Order: sequence, then structure tokens, then C-alpha cells
Amino acid sequence: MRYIWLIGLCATAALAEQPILFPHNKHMALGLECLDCHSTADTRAAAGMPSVRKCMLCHEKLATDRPGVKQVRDYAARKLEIPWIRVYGFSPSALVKFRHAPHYRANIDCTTCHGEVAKATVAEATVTHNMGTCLSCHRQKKATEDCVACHY
Amino acid sequence: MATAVQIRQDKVREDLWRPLLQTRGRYVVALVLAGLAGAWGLAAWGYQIYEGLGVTGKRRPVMWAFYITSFVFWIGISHAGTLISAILRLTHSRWRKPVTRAAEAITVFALMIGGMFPIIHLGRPWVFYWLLPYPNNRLLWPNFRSPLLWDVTAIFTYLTGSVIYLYLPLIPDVAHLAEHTTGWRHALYRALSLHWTSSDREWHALERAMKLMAGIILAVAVSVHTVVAWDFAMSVAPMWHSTIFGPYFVTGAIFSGIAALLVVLAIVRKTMHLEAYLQPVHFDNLAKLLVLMSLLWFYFTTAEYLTTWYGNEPWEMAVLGARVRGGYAPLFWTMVVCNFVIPFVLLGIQRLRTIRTATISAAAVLVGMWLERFLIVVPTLAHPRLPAAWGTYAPTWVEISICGATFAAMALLYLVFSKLFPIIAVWEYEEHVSNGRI
Amino acid sequence: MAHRWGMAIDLDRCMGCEACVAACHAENNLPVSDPAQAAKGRAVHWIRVDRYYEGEFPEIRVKYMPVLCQQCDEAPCEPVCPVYATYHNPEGLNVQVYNRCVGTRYCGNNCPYSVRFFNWFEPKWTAPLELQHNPDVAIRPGGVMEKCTFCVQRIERVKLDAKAENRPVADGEVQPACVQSCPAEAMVFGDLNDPESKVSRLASSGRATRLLEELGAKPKVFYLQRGK
Amino acid sequence: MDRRNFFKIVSTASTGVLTGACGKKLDRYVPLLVAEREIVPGEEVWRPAACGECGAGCGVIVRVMEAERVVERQGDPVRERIATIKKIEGNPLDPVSGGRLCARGQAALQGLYNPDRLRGPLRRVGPKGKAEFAPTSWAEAIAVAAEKLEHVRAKDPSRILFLTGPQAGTRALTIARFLEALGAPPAVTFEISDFPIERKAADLVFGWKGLPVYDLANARYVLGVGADFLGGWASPVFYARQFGHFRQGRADLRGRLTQAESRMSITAQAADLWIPLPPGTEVLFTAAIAHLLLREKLARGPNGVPQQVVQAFEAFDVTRAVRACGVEERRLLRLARELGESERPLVMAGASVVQTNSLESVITAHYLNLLLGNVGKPGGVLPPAPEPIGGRPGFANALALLERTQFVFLDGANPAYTWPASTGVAQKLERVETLVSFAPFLDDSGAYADLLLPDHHMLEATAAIVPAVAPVAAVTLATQFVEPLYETRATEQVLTELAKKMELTFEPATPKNVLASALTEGQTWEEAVRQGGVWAAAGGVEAEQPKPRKTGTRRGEGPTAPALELSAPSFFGDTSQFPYYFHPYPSLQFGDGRAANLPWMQELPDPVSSAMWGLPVEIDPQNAARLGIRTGDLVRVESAHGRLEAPAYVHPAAIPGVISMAIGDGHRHFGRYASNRGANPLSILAPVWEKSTGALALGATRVRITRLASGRLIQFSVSDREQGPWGYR
Repeated sequence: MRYIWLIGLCATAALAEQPILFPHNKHMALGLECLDCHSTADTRAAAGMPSVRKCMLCHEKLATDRPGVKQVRDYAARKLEIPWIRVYGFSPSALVKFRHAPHYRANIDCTTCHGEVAKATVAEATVTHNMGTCLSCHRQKKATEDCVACHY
Repeated sequence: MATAVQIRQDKVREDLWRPLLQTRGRYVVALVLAGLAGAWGLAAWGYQIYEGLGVTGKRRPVMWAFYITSFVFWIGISHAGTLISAILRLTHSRWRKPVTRAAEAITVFALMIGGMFPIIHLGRPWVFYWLLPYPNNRLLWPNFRSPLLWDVTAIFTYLTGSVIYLYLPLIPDVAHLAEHTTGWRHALYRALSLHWTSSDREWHALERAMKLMAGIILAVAVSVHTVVAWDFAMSVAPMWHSTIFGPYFVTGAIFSGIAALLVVLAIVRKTMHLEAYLQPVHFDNLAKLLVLMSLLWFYFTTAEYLTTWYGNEPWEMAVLGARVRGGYAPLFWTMVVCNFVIPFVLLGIQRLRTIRTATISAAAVLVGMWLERFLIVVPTLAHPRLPAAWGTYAPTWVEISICGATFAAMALLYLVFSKLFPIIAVWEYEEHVSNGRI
Repeated sequence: MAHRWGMAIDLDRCMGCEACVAACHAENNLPVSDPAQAAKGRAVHWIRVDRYYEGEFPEIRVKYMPVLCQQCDEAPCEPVCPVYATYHNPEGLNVQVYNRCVGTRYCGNNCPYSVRFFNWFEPKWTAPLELQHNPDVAIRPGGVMEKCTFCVQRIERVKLDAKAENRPVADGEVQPACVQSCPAEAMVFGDLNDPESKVSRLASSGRATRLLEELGAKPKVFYLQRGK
Repeated sequence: MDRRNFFKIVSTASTGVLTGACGKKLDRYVPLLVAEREIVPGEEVWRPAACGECGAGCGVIVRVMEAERVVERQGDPVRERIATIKKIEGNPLDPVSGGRLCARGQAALQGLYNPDRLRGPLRRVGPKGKAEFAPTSWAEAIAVAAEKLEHVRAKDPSRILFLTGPQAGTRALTIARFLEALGAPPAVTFEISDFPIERKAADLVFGWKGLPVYDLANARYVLGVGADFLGGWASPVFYARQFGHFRQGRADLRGRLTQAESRMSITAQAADLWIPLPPGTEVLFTAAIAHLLLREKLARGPNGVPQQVVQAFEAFDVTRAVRACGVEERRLLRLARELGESERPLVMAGASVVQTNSLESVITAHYLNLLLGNVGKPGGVLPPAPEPIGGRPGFANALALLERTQFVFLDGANPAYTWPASTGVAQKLERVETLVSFAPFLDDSGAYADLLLPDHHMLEATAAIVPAVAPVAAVTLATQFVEPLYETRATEQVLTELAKKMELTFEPATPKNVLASALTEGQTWEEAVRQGGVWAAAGGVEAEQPKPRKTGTRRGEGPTAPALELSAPSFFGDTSQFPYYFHPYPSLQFGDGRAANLPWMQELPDPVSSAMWGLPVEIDPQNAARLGIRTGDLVRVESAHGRLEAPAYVHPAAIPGVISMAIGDGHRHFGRYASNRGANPLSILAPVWEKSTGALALGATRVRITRLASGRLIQFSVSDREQGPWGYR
């Protein structure tokens, strides 16, 4: 039995500890932008999680002495991906297909759905995602209310 | 068969209240058995919810089967009551008085049971409330174009109406009972009596309310079964899409309703020793009604099958053939015998018409009407328009258990009801007796 | 103008090889039943190949036609759903919303083409077969109806790509899995609102017929009859 | 190629360029061919690969996406992101598949993710044939194999037998080199899917090495004889694509297809006319058409045909064909006229179901094509393209070889399933001293193995394969791009390690070193990898003119070149005892049985009967009625060599007296989806061979059939004929 009405709760289920306490704020302060790492948010459905190799593009050289970075390098050396725990997103049983690109094109700020991640250290789910929040925004923006736009 | 017996007024109360206050061993045994059977059905349902609907015999294309059959059957039975008592009330038939409460109780219980089936039959029964219109932040509403939603509406309306209709004539009785009982019974009756004081104003209001409800319930009852018929008739499946289905189903419903009433009355009469109250004349009159409905049912069935046969459309003929000559033929001919031959012969011939034959016929009709519903639901679905999708159906133990358990549930509810309330409206009967007529 | 998706199936090209059936399974995460369930009529194929025999041996011919959801404009399945789990979307798709479905199966009864399938159980896959699952398509839970979607996930993806490149969707760019796989190119998919699209031209050709057309369901799958 | 597929390939090839243009992104630094760890969740990458499901060798593209699996590491479950393949489609650049793919090819995925795949090397612990194995290490397994192999080689290297599948490519070449280094005889294929008859006929008549290419797309009238070319014969996707074009691809021109076959095959279904031929009468039918062509003066190219053959055709007595085939002369004449008067006639001949006289039948058909003057012309019979990679295993009847062999390698061959039980294959395999199987699954033959050294699945492998039929010289390339799921090892690597252990000089053939020479000018290896193959430029229809051999010339050890032999087929089994022809045929979904472990294929409704999870015995309505058999009844089919039990399917288009059955089910060992499911029609065949090639004569056994009990045939849908009167079954 799937409790699909608990969609919203699924998003908050990821409060478990991340493998590395990635400080979003520090990276943002260095002038990076969301899209630098989540690089397909503007054109594709998925925003994209950076691979460990992408981390290593910078951390091959930079800040190699920090404990977090050491962890990253350790993963890279062992050819393992960092097992990030998903913070946002719908569980497969929610049967929702969210696509980032149209939202990006509609100039929806990342913070609308993801909160102030830029100021946060470790990402946490601060915004609840459920059909109510989706729909109210869609209605406000006169976006599609066709069920199949998200459910297929 | 009709022999008038004079009954004293105080004897009436004694006779009719006795079953409420005395419990015999047989009653307990019946209660436990019915309870066990009902629990078995619930367990089967629990298993079905846990495992999925696959534990039934349903398949593509026969996606509706036992449950919908039982649904239609029980909704049909529910016409026993209310409709019959309402008709009789509105036509001021005097002989109705010992019959009405028993009939109205059947209605309420049959509706409760029948109303469960659409939920049992859902793929995801835990979200059945999505069929109800309620405001939500997703702005989702049910589809008012769907006959199933009409169904939900109609059944809720009918259930509400029937409960009120059962309750209204109960008020004077429970008020009386409250005076003569103590303990929890007293509290229950007192609460239910709404502080009835038996004033003229109250009597007047009650009479008016009952008359009004009788009128309303008649309209609702007819519409309910028409709506149930439309579940089928509104679709494009062969031999479902028929204009005759509304009246056909209403007829069938009243037919099976009378049969159910007859069976229940016979049982009540026997087990509660109410031979003096439920007299041959009641059975005789109901038997005549049964024959009338049997003829009407036969007429409709003939009209339905004859036009299909004459029209000779291949898709419809596939279904007709399956019913009349194919694999479902044994069921079909059993149905004809049960619904027409038996009642017509046993009850149509005056010499043969007794309480016993009336009960036998009524039982046959119940079987026949269940089969009729099965034969409407399954062969049509088993023979969709494209022959590639044809399939067969056989029920599994889960379906049989659940459907069988509903009969136990009916018995259980009736047993409990007969323990709480007099099965014959005492005040009406007293009125009846005081008028010096039966 | 909004799209109105439709399909043409050329029965003269089709030879019943069932590549479309396999493609549909791969694309749409169709559950594989086991033999016991298959024997009970619970196997799921959103697209199937129907067989009809004409004549008697030796002058016998076998006709076969792929039958999938016909995406009817006047779909009989739509009005009967009590919860709007199946409805017509602005692009003419006959959509099944799994989230909303409560499983009355009324739509399945009312489908003259018998192309709707019910999930009798929670679907299961033996590991690691589930690694093949297409993440773009929902895994339908038990108790809901499902059917051919015209590969709506592919439609959405193409529309997304076209939007990203700021261009209209080209004719033939959207290809449901069955259409894509068909070796004989018997299946053509496209926009019926575009009179120049290949499917529009085929749909208005003399060979085009529709299945059970007399029911008036206005299906959007056109069958091009075999030539002489 | 269509637009969408084009984009797939281009975007695969140029991901870096596109994203590089977007300035701000770091992506531009990510290498082009991303390793699997770089796959973005939710995003797809399309990579070219090769389909190894049958010998057709279609080029495919696969959709790679991220997925998560849980693996055990040091006892702990660890979530692991891996690249997984979601879907297989045809490679639009590939001249064989042209961007399309058949059902079996698409189901290859379920081979990759099959729960019954061998996880690593296994050694036998129980008796042979009992399939009791214990895990072992690769080092140990190779050491054991090397020791045993060395032992046999030292005594007599000719006692080493390598049985392979019919595919040519780097694998075959590697095996050939390995055997050469060992001093062992070359690898042998003896499977039913190699089309030895067709190869031999082309060689004998035209001197062509390989399967002829029929230009169906450009033909106008096609007469198919015995070749179910739409249902799995030779190259199903290639011919199906052409068929679409043949029918409706040309403005105002619709090709007509007449199919003469002993079964209502997929091709016969699609044909405009099916001429049911009793088994083995194809040769008489073809000869009759040739005779009538000559009589009607419709033969265009009699000069290309040896004089003796023309004379034989002229002397042919049509009534003989009329009697044997049961086709009226009037009808034959009409066919001959239609064929002769067509602007571009073509006869497509083959032996989907081999008979003892199948070679003669195909040869006769080739002569018929020569009479029609279509050889080497558009819409006619084209010569096979040269094979860029050598080493195609030779076809031979391996029975005698197996008899005296001590060490057997199995790769792509499953003799315990495909050889009839009457050959004693089980005992022979049991007798073999050492048997090593490279199959990724434990199959029927693997049960007899001493060592199971599972190969990667084709979709995990690096390989180059040569398509069986291609319009141009073609190599389909696959490079490894997902990590193998299990501790499997490429057979090339295993052979290398064996060779190393035995100190042989051996170098495996890799696509790169083999293809270096095949690359055309300006082509780079990287480009070939990205495209998924190397293909010569199209055209060149007239490039190689056929040179029909003169009758009577001898060539090496070969048989006499094809004079016209019009012999009757022979059948094994007494007519009075075994009154029916038995006609096992390769099935659409399982081929010769090697796809039976794919659940999608098991659940794919059989094109004939719509049966799932078990194939039926097909019988005609007349005989069925006589024997009291109804669809679904359990029947027993008995030959002099065995019997099988399966549900019956009363097929309205079955030829009376011919009991057909699709091949594919009835495996002893083949994973949970195929083991002990259904019956194997090959198992009851008589050991009868087409005499010249040694190919198993599939259709040469006679059987009787009896009804055992009522049963159940699992069908997905029923045809309109299967309903009884009043629509009740």
C-alpha cells in the first residue's frame, strides 16, 4: 500500500545525516552559483547532482586540507560516488515527474522551492512540497493545471 | 387462508415485547453463527486489501463480477421495504400494518450492506472518500458526469431517507418501551423517543411526516434503482446499453424486495411465534404481489431479449448467445425457472398458494434475482466488442466468502434489531386492532 | 495552436512481428506477470496484435492489427470515471492519472477496445530486473488502472527540448516507443492539428479507417487498410 | 534516418561542445565520453552498442541512465549509483537495423539484468548433467582449465573442440587465433540458426561467400519460397524494413508478395497470397514455376543459367508438382505469369525449416532468379558484402567430432538443447573429459560443464560483429560503457589468460586492432566508436557480378556443383505408425531457444496462437476434430525417437497433416523463466541431416499425436475463430 497522500512528508524524510557536511554558504560566498554544480536545472528535467569528479575539478588543488574536502578526495581516490542523501524530491511512489527547466524558464527563483539553501550550511528541506503548494503557484502564474503535466 | 383472529390489545404488547426481553438459546446460537460468518467475510476482505484485488477471480475483461452483482442484488432487496411499505401506506392498505416495520428494517440493512460493495470492489478502497465531494487544497472534485457518482449520491440519499422512514414510526413504540423498561434499555429508548408525550399535536405531526416521507421515499427508491441500472445502461457495452434498464431494474428490485420480505416474515413468524400477527392473509397478499412482479419481470426480460435477438447485432448476439446457449446457459435457465416458473405455478394457482409455497417461491426468486444480476454483469463483460479480449470468469473463495458473509451480516443485523425493537409496529397494530379489523 | 496527437498504422506494412509490444514493455515499465497470473488473464500488454482469420484453408488469410489505446476524442472511458482519474487533456490525450485512480474499473468496462489494464497486485520485479526501469515513467501501484499513454513522457521530453531550443516541435520528432521500434515503419505518430504532418496526410488518405468507427468514439488511431 | 534519432547520436557525440558554449558551466571540463559515474541523475545518454541476440548483428543504441542498486560490501549493504541501460533501440546509422529493432533485440536488456545470470566462475561439484556447481575464483578456474587443456593438447590437440554460435566478429576471430595457437582444429558451429543451406547454395550457384542480399525494397513482385524472412530468417529487421518500403514506401507502387511455405508463418501472414506447400515440396514447386516461365517465354535471362539446368527445367513434368504440392496448374501458371511479367520480380528462397532436400530447393530458386534475370540488379538478388573481419566459424555436423573429443569449449552454442536427443548428445557431453562453458547463464549444456566461466553480457562487452546480411561491408561496434554487474569476464580475456598460462603466443582480436584497416579514409577510431560501427559507403549494387558456376565442375573437396536435382524429401518414421509431418520452426520470440529466459519474450503473445509462458503444438482443425483435440488440450506428440507433451492449438491455417511447433521452450536448465517450461520439439527429432551440409533436417520426422487430457493454453488474446458457436469457448 502506498500512502501517496504523504507526498509532502517524503521530502522531509531526508533529515538523516549527509555523508559530508557540504557547506552551501561557503561555496556561494566564493561566487559560485547554483547552476555551476546543479548544471542542468536550466535545460533539463533534473537539476543534476555533481559527481565527485566535478568536486575534484576544484578540490584537486583547492582547500585540500579541510576535513570535508579530505573526505571528498577520499571518495574520489576510491572511485566511489558520494552517497548524498536526497533532501528534496518526490519519492518514486508519489508518481510525480518534476521538471526543472520550465520552472527555470518561468523565472521561478530557486529559493521558492528550495528555501535559502545559499545561506544554509547543510541543505535541509525547509519548504514543503505537496500538490497544494504546486497547484497554488501554478494557478497564480496561470501555468498548466493539466494533471498529466506532472503525473505520468 | 384468510381467517380473522381477534387479539386483545394488552396481549399485543405482551406478544410483541416478549422477544425483546427474553433471550433463548437458539437466538444466541444464531447470533454467534452469523457473527462468525460475518467475521470470516471481514477477514477475507482484509486479506483482499492486503494482497490486492488479484485474489479475486476478476481479470481483464471481466473487471466487475461478484461484488457488483451483490451490490445490485442488495440494493434491489432494499426495495423490499420502504417501497412496499410506502406504497401500502399511501394507498391506505389496512393489511400492511404488521408488515411495514419488518420491511423497512430490511431496507436499511440491505442498503448498508449493498453500499459496502462499491467500496469492497475498489482497487484502492482506502481512498473511497475521493468519491465524495469535499473541499480540498488540490481543488479536486469528483466527476459529476459519472453514473458511479450518481450512485453514491442516490444511495446516501436513500439510506438517509430510509433510516428516517424506519425511525419515524418507531418513536411511539420506543416511547412506550421507555416507560416499561429499566437500565440501558430505558436510556436507549428514552433517547430515541425524543421525549414523545403522545400528545395530539405530536401524533398529527408524526402522521404528516410519515405521509411526506412515504411520498419522498417512493420517488427516491425508484430513482435509486434507476441510477443503479444506469451504471450499466450508460456504458456502451453490448446488452448493457439499453433504455429499458431503468424500469427493468426497478421492477427486479421490487420483485426481489418482496421476495426478501416474504422470506424474512416467514422466518420471523416461525421463530418469534407471531402466527397470530403475521397471518395467511399477509402472505397471500404479498404472494399476489410477487406473482404480479414476476409477470412484469418476465415481460421486461422478454422485451429485452427478444429485441436483441431480432436486432441480431453480432456484438449483442455474442452476449445473448453466451447467456442463452453458451456457458452461462445453465445459470440463465435456472434464473428463468426461479424467477418465473416457480412463482407463477406455485402462487399463480390459487389452490397451491400457501405460506409454505409463498416462502419457497420467494426463496427461489432471491436465487433467481441474484443470478439475473450476475448474468447482466458478467457475460457482457466477458464478451467485449473485439473478440480478441474475450475471457471467462470464475469466482475465488475470497469473493464467495465476502458475498456469503453479507447474508450473515443481514441476519446479524436483523437479529440485533429484533432484540432491540418490536418487529411489528405495536402502536400501529393496536390502532389496527382497536379499529376491529385485521 | 495546441497539439492534437494521433497515430496512423499502416496494415499493409505491418506484419505482426510484435516489436512494438516489446518496445512498450521496455519503455513503460509494464509489469511481467507470472504464468499463473497470465493464465488468469492478468497479463499486461498496452499494445497487442489481434488476429482475424478470413476464409478457409487453403484460401485462408490471417489479418492482424496492433491495437493500443485509441485515444478517442469522445472516449467512453472518460465520463464514467467518478474521480476524473481519466480525462481528456488539451493535447487530445486520453490521460490516466494513477495518483487519482481509486480503481472502480468502470473505464475498463466501458472501453470498446479493451485496452485498459488493471493492476491486480502491487507489481513486483525480481532483482536486478528493476534496474531497467525507465525513471521517466511511473511504476503503477496496485489497485489502479493503466493503459497506453502515447508515451506521454516522450512527448513531454521533446516539448521540453524544443522549448529549450526555442523552436516548435518538428513533425516526427515525437515517437512513442512502439512507433520508434517498428521495423516496417508501419506506425506514424504526429500532430493531427498540423495538416502538413505525415499522420494528418495518412489519416485523410483513402485507406484510413478507424476501429469500431460506428461507435462514434472518434479514435485518434487510424488504420490504413491493406492495399490490393 | 529520422530526426529524433539523429539528434540522439549527435548529442551523444557532442555533449561537450554544446555545454561548452554555455560559458558559465564547469561541464566543459568534463571529458566527452563520460564514465558511468558522471551520469546525471534523471538524464539520459545514448550510446551505440551491438545486438548479440541473433546472427543478424544489428547495430543498436542504448539509453544509459543512473540507477541505484544495493550491493554488499564487507557484509554491509551499500547503496551504489551505477549506470544502467534502460532501453535498446536500433542504431539509425546502422545499415542493417536502420534505427529499428525486433522484439528479441529489445528484450536483450532482460538478459543483462536477468536474475539468473551467473555471478562468477563456477566449478562442477556434482555428477555431470546434474548442474551442481560451487563458486570458485577466476585464478583457480583458469588454472584448472589450463592444466586440463594442456593435458589434452600434449596428447592430441585435435581432440579439442570449440563449439560456437554463428556470429562472425572479433570473438570468432579471437577464438580462431586461440585454436590456431593451440594447434587445435578450428571452431565449429552446429546450431540451427546459421543458415548453412542458404550459404552453401549461394556458394554453389553464384560462388558467393555469405548470405545473398535480397533487394526486397526495390522489388515489385516477390515470390517467397520456404524463407520466413519477416519472422526471423537471416536478418528479420533488415528485411522487415525493406518490406515496409516494398509495400507502401513508393508512390503509386505496391509490391506484391506471394509466399509458398509449409506453414502459415509471419511472412505468409503478411503475404498477399499464401500457397501452402506440403513439407519438402518447395523444390518441385520452384521447378514448376521455372518450367512454366520457360514455356510461357517469360524467362529473361536463360543465358545465365547452365544449359543442363534449362533443359532440366524444360523437361520438368508440371503434373508432378501439381500432385506433390496440391496446387493446380492453373494457379502455378498464374504465378509464373505474374512473376515473369513483373518489372522487378524476385524469388526469396531459404529453408526456415530444413528438409533433407532443402539445398536443392534453394539452388533451384537461385536458378529461377537467374531465369528472371534479376541477379545483381536493383530489386533482385545481390551479392553479400565482403566481411571486414574474418574468422566466421565453419558449419559442420559436430556429432562425429564430439564423439572423439576430450576437451570442449562452448560459447554461444547449446547442443544439449538444439541437438535432438536421438543423437545421444547428452551421453556424448557426459563422456567429454573436460567441458568449459562461457555462457552467461547456466543452460542445458552448461549443466554438463566442468567449469562455467561466464562471459559478460553483450551489452557490457567490447566487441565488433559482422552482420549476417548487410547491403554494404559492415561491422557493428560495441565498446564497454557500463561496468559489468558481476564478476564475469570477457571470453577474450579468459582465452588470453589461458594462453598466457600455457605459454602460447596468442593475441586476442580487439575491435580496435582488427578494424584499423577497415576504417575508410578520414575516419577515426573514435568516430567509429561514437557511431557504433564501420560501414562502407552505400551503392555498389553492380560492383560484383555473379559468376554462376558451370555444371559439373569440381571444386576442391566440395560436392558436384549444382546440377538440378529434384528429389523428394525423405522422412523418418513409418507412415502408418506416424501419420503426421512434424514441423518444428524457429520462433519469433525465442529464435532457436536462446531467448527463452527473457520474461518479456515468455510473455510476448505468440504470433500464431497468442500463447504465453509455453508454446503449443499446432494442428489443423480437420485432424483435431478427428482426434477430438480442442485448443488447450494436453496432447502427446510421439516420434520414433521420443515424445513430448504440450497443449494443443487448433490453428485454422495449419496445413492438414502437418503438426507444427515453435522452438524455444523445453529447456532443462536455463534460469527460472525457462527451465522446465513447455516442451522442446527438437528433442524428438530423428537424427536426419541434409546430406551435403550436415544441417539438421528439422522437418524430416514423422509423428503421431494423441490427446491426453483437457488442459489449459495460456493465451493473451483469442482470435475470432477460436470462439465456439455463440461465442463461448
